[in-house]
Amino acid sequence: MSKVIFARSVAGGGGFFLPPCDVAEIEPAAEINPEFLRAEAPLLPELSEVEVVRHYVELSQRAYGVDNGFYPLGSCTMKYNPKINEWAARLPGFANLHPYQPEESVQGALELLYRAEKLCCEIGGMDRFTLQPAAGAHGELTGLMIIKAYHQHRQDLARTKILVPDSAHGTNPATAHVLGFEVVEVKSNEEGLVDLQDLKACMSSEVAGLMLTNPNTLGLFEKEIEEIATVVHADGGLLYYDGANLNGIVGVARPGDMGFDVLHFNLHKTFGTPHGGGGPGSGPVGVKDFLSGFLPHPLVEKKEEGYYLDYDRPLSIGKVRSFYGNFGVIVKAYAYMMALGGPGLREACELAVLNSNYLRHHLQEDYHIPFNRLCKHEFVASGQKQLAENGVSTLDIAKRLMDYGFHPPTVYFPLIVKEALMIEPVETESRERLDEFIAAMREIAREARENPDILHQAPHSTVIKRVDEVRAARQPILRWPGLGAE
Amino acid sequence: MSKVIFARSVAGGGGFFLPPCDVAEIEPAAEINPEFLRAEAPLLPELSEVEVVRHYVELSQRAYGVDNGFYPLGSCTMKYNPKINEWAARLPGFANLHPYQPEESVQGALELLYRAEKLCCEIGGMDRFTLQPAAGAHGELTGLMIIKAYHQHRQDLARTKILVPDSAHGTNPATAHVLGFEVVEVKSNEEGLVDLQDLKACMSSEVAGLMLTNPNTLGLFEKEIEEIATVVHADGGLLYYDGANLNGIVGVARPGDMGFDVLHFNLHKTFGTPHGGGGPGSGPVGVKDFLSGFLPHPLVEKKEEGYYLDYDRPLSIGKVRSFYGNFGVIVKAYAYMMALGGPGLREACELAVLNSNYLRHHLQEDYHIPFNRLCKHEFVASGQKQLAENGVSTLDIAKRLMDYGFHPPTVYFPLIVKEALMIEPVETESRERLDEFIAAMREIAREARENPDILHQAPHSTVIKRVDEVRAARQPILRWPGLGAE
Amino acid sequence: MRYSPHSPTEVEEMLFSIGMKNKAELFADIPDRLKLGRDLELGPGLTEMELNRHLKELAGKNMNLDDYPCFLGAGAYDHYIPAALDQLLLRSEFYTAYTPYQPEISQGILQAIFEYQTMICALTGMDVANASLYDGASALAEACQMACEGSRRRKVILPATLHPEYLEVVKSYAISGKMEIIMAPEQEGIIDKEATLALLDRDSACLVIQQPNFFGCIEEIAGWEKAVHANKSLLIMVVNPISLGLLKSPGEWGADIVVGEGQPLGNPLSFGGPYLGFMACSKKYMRKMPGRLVGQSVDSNEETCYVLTLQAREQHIRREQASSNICSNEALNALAASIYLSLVGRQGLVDIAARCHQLAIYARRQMENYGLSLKYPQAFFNEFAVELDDPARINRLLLEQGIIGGYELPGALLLAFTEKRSRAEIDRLAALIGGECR
Amino acid sequence: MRYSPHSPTEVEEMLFSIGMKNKAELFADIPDRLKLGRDLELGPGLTEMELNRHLKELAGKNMNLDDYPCFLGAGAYDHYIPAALDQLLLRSEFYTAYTPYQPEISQGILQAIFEYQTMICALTGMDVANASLYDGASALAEACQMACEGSRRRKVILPATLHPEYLEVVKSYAISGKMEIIMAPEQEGIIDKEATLALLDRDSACLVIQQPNFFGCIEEIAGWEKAVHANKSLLIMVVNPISLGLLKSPGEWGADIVVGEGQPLGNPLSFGGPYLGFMACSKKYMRKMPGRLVGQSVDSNEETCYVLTLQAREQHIRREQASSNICSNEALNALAASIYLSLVGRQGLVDIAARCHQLAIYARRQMENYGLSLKYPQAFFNEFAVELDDPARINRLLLEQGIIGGYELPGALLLAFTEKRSRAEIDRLAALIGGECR
Repeated sequence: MSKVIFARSVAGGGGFFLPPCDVAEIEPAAEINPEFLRAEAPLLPELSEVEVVRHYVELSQRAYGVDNGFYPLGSCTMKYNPKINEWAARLPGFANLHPYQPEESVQGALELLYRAEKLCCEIGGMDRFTLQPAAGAHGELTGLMIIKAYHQHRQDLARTKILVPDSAHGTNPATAHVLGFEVVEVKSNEEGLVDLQDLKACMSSEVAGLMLTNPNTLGLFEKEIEEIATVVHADGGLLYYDGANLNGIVGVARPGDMGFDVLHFNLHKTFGTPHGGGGPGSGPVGVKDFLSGFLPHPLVEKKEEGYYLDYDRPLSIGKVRSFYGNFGVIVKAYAYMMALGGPGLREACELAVLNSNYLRHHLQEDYHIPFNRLCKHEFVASGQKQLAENGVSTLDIAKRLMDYGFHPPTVYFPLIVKEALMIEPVETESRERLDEFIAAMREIAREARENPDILHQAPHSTVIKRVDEVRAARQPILRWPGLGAE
Repeated sequence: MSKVIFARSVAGGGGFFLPPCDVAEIEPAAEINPEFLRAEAPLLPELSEVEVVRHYVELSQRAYGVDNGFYPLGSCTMKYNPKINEWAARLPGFANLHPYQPEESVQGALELLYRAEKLCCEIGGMDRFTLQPAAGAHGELTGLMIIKAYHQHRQDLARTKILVPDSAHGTNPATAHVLGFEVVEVKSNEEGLVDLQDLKACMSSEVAGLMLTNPNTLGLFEKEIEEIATVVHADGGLLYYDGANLNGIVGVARPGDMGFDVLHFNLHKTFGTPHGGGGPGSGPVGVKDFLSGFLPHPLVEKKEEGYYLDYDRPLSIGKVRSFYGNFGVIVKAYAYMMALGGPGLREACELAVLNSNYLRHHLQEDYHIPFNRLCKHEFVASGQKQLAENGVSTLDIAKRLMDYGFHPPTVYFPLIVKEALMIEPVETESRERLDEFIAAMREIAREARENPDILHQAPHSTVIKRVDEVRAARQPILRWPGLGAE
Repeated sequence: MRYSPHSPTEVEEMLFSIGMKNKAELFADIPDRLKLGRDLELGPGLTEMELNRHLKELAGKNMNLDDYPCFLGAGAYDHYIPAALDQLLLRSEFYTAYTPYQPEISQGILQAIFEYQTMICALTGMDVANASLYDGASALAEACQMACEGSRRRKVILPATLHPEYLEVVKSYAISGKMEIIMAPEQEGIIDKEATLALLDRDSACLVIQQPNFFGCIEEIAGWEKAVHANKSLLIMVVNPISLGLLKSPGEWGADIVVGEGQPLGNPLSFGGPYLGFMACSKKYMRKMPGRLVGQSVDSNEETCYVLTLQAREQHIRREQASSNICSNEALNALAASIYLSLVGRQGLVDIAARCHQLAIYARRQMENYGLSLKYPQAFFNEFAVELDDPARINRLLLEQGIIGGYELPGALLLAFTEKRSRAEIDRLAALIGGECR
Repeated sequence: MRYSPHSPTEVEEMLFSIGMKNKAELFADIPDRLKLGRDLELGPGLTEMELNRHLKELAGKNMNLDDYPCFLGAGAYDHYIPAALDQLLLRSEFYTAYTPYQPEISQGILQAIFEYQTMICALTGMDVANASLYDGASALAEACQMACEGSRRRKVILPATLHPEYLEVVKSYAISGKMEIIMAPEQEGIIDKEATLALLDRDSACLVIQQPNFFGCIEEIAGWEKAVHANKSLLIMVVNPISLGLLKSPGEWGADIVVGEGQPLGNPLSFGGPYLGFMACSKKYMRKMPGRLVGQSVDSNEETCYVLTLQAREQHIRREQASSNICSNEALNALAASIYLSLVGRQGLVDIAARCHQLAIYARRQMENYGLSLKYPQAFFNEFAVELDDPARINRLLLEQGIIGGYELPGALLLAFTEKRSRAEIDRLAALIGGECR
């Protein structure tokens, strides 16, 4: 363990100083009733710059990012984050703009947002986008708000249900629930795809819409998507596209052409902006024309004098966060889209799918792969065989991968595969890295047979050993105890 | 070992592309006689950005800098490198200036150089400075050139000798030798200071000058410096101050006030600019008025219209490198000097000396300290006791310190102390860090008594074990063998 | 420009090894009529040099606050960011990592979040803080949802002194049908206390107070807590974190949930995002809190370590039972906030808050010297509204003079003061507003 | 502002623990009359906010090449630096480290230098390269010293086509009395071969050729090698590393020592420094080479590793016997060069060199279209001198038009072209020089 920063604090040892004050140094109490003032300064650490820097450098060395190696986390699309994008978002002309500055003073920023929207429309095959949502789940929320507002606007008030496949990401049902919908699960068929019969059975005039990921969480393309769309649309429902897996088709096919009415992108997945250890993301939402009135305001529009923020949108659902979205993230994604262009984006998709099928092909001998056929950007293997034959779980396998220098894949998801290992290798991984991963996975399969204990106790090479997650949840300690009892 | 970058190369896998060419794409051979052209492209690596980034991130994690912890390397003054200085040197208005731009287009840069010189003069107690030398040793070279030019100018051509104390840094005699001087070593007395009698014996009209570090390499102040200066000056010699140890007196006393005629500063030591893993440094040279004509040209001067580069200096020794010195380093040092100001610089010195004496005091029980009295910024301990009693060498102790998370001190220097451990703790180290170091050193002393083998085989926790330096020198491999035989 | 490391030869070899002849076969599962069959019209792709030029050009079309003094606040503030902060944020182990689901390989990020949670608790005086939410406005919406869900009540009382965008966001979230928004009236720039307390009834889930409020005024908050809790409603406070260097903490006022915009803590203005919403609550609501939580635990060697915990609350476990769909937090922005609070430290935050206040007081005096008056007769922290006939015109004139003015209210300009503003800048502003531009 | 972590209380406690009453006692060994007895007059110290403002102001007084196209070369070149480079240089394990004297804790830096040495060998076609020297000019001085020391001869033949600052630096070093400088004449922009070879005698340690030379011209180098070696002198070449993407390597020409300015490899212009001098030589001079060398070795487990080697050459071991006093190299600049060469890669360097050449050829044609002529009738790489009556006047006029012109030669302007220059910029330059400004 690294010492917590509070434990390094030295009373009176802080290293930050303000310039001398050149106005009257009035006491706060002279202007503010003392009952509103703090009696004691907040218990923040007191450290010099050198000690702060060392602390965070040390913490960074106990983290693992894409820049440290292969990160095959399924459905998370951990691709390389180009460095010019970090530079771009830090340009003073982007980083140092107040969101309420007069429009004439931020024409470059508005132009970038305008252009980014256009690029999103072309990529998705949609008509308009809002760039406001701050994350993928936030995009889902926004998208379902739009669907709800649409039905309400049409006085079609009985649509209380949202359909989601049983293989869906957890955010889909959670979002529907949060917005007051009833969630109806649609079964997968033996091919791992939406069961069209079950879909038909679930469909009714009470259904507001269907949320779908395509490719789905098994990495499989929903080839009957047109029939699915017909079924849902026929009964007045709308189709929502969860863009988490867009990297499997981007530049090759477009959700808008498949019948989707609303979608979100994850800029931090498909468009290479960094995940930041859990955010910021960005989840733009695109719609077909008939829904564009419901988008959050403002949208950026252009007139002769220049770009402007259009708030004159009477049907708009309003706002889902303050200001205009995660602008800095959008700058990076815009740079990524412009860097790749049309051919580059398609090529990236092709290589992502190539990498994925290459791994699947070379792992099938040692691991059970439930839906073992052409996949898109990811596939799902399973530790069932190892569990049954060697008593080694998927968790053991995942932890052991760390000893080989890899970040583990997503585990135990999707729920419809037992002991799932959801592997997404992305296009920025070289064949050499994939081959090293294959070799490690094979070695682990061998270890499972010959020395399962080494897996049960893995990881061995990390700064800590396996964590007691149960204790953490039963007796939660959510802040440094030195701050005093909670 | 990390793979060498060449071994990661994939033919055709490079990721850098130029914009489309908008002029005629003539073949080089159409304009240049093909016999001047390269038949084969140089064998550089071919990698995508992600792999380059991962490679250097990995290498960085196998390095140890001040930002990783305590670095008590004697005579190297490894102090914290403030981050605002990194920011400053990267401002486009500093980083993107061509050295031959018209003076009117670089007034800010010239002003900074002008101001930096003034600050150096005040700190050193000298009259003029050149900022041109690129490192401390380069400053020494420049300084001795000036001394030689001065004597030559006076037709005093018999001065072929330079005096250096036996405790001097290796660069002192090396510099004198390179410039064609004969080196005469002056003995230290039993106090570790220059032996005044021996100095008098060495002094003659053949002596061009004396090079001296004060505090000396034992961290001791040469308290007889005035007598030393009198002896040297009386016989027509000049006094050169090696600024490596300036951190022990900066802001408290000035070499110029002690009788030194020429000196250099190490901006990367005393003034907090980063060492960069071995450079760039910067070694400005200051002189008293009577020598200022000999300084390298140009100097920055000011007239009504602004700042300019003055090349009209007929006595100048010329140039010691191209352009005006390590400008980017000077920016950082200037920022450091301005940040600390007069009181801050003195306070930094006081704390450096406090830290040094604190360590000396608390290590004296376990380690022999040959000159155990009030020291300045550093002191020299010795592993003699451990060698004699436990068969453990200073090298063993140094290597073992790595296992405790510390960079080892300078070892086996100065040459006049057996098994020397030269320890310089600098003012940016906290008491907590010093206490941890003391604890580690005590623990090592205990291990030397109880388990010397653990020291002989140290380090244990590093990415490699102890290196075979002899083999490296006997069968030198100085480039990646894959490039072909040397 | 491409970021993939494959050489053309390798692509061939890889296709061959999986029994394919060409890349088209990789998409055999997509019906042809669904294939785009052309390149996306995004242009041909720009090399890094072209991209560099293009982006610099776009950035150059903006007037950035490095070059123009800014008196805008209204929820986003132009504070000084120490140089060390961004260099630490550029440590790519941090920014290229995913959510730390695998604790053994992610201790650095987990510990950073744990420390962030602790700092938010220290600032707010609350028991528990989460790992951050999207921004202040959506954090408030989540807090209201949480209050409704926990109390099984529907009414959310929002004050007229709340930031209008926060209000809008809560309204959008209310499309769920699970919340009903009741507006509490304002009087002289602060909440009309009597009228508001009269709104409390058995269906009131919570009352929200922004402190200082949108108009910069300090709300007369004493006494609210008792009335709200007596009604078994929750008191939710929205606070500016910098103000907490000076002002009494929500914990001391008896708040149940606290949210706010974390941007002022070391995050660049960046035209409105990415920012972070912080959220803290008292311990009894811990298991109702949305978003990620990091807890301290031990590993199998009994060494202290950190791990995401109480995940049973979250969408990826609870799915359609989850009370929030939150997934991403704003981890990197929270890291920036932690580094900021570490760099400025305990005394630094107090000094910064005091300086902002002093500059605002100075500005008020300068304005008053020009005969201008404040719209509201309340105490303020770092922001106040000055009465003007045509604030939009004044803003335009200020812009012509190279000053980014204030936020336009009806008949007033809302002006904010941070430690970056100098006396000379304030003098100039006052002279322009009070004299030349009038 | 202070960078020390000590609280006042700690200082007291530490003093007490070593038996001192106050800080003054720490300086009891310095005679009082030598003590300054006052604060240095550097000002009171600036806080970070003040320093930020002050430095931005100074930087803002310069016309930087982000904003103005630049046609200056003459030994320092405005090449594009990929964005990834600086972010890697900011890894503080690299830049806050010392020289890697302790190999076990410094493998990353050692390996980076070992790779740098390999890249310099690949570029120059030489056997061995050192870890870098201060800059190109001082590297040449070191090379001349090395040639004299190795050959026990005194004469150093320098061409009139050498960069004038390089010449000056070698002259300064010659104050040692160990070198005598002989100038070789120029004819039509290149070395007068016959006259020069006639200078070779038994005291000639070396002949220096700069390729392309200071005027941008490609020296007619064939045949030099034999004559020089026949005289048992050394052939020293000074080269532009970018040109080696296109031009034959010094190794192929038979050079014994190669030096050059490494700035064009990913180092910002930075008003002239820090740069790096590279140096390579054939194996037989390896042990005479100044500067640090990293070698491959093994550790006690027989694992491959890297270590500073052949230190017996160096000042800290050899002291007054050392043939150079070099201590620091320019490690961080060498790292930048390595990262640059890794990022642009094998093909990238060739492309960049070809592009520079193509743009220069295009520029020549545009100039010729305006009736301008080149001063020298030689082939060139990326730089040429165009004849003008009053180059200083032209430079001033160009500056007024927002263009950083060329290097002023007598009756000519030396213009350089990098891949950053666009056709439009060159057209404008030609139009101004050839038309409007004429």
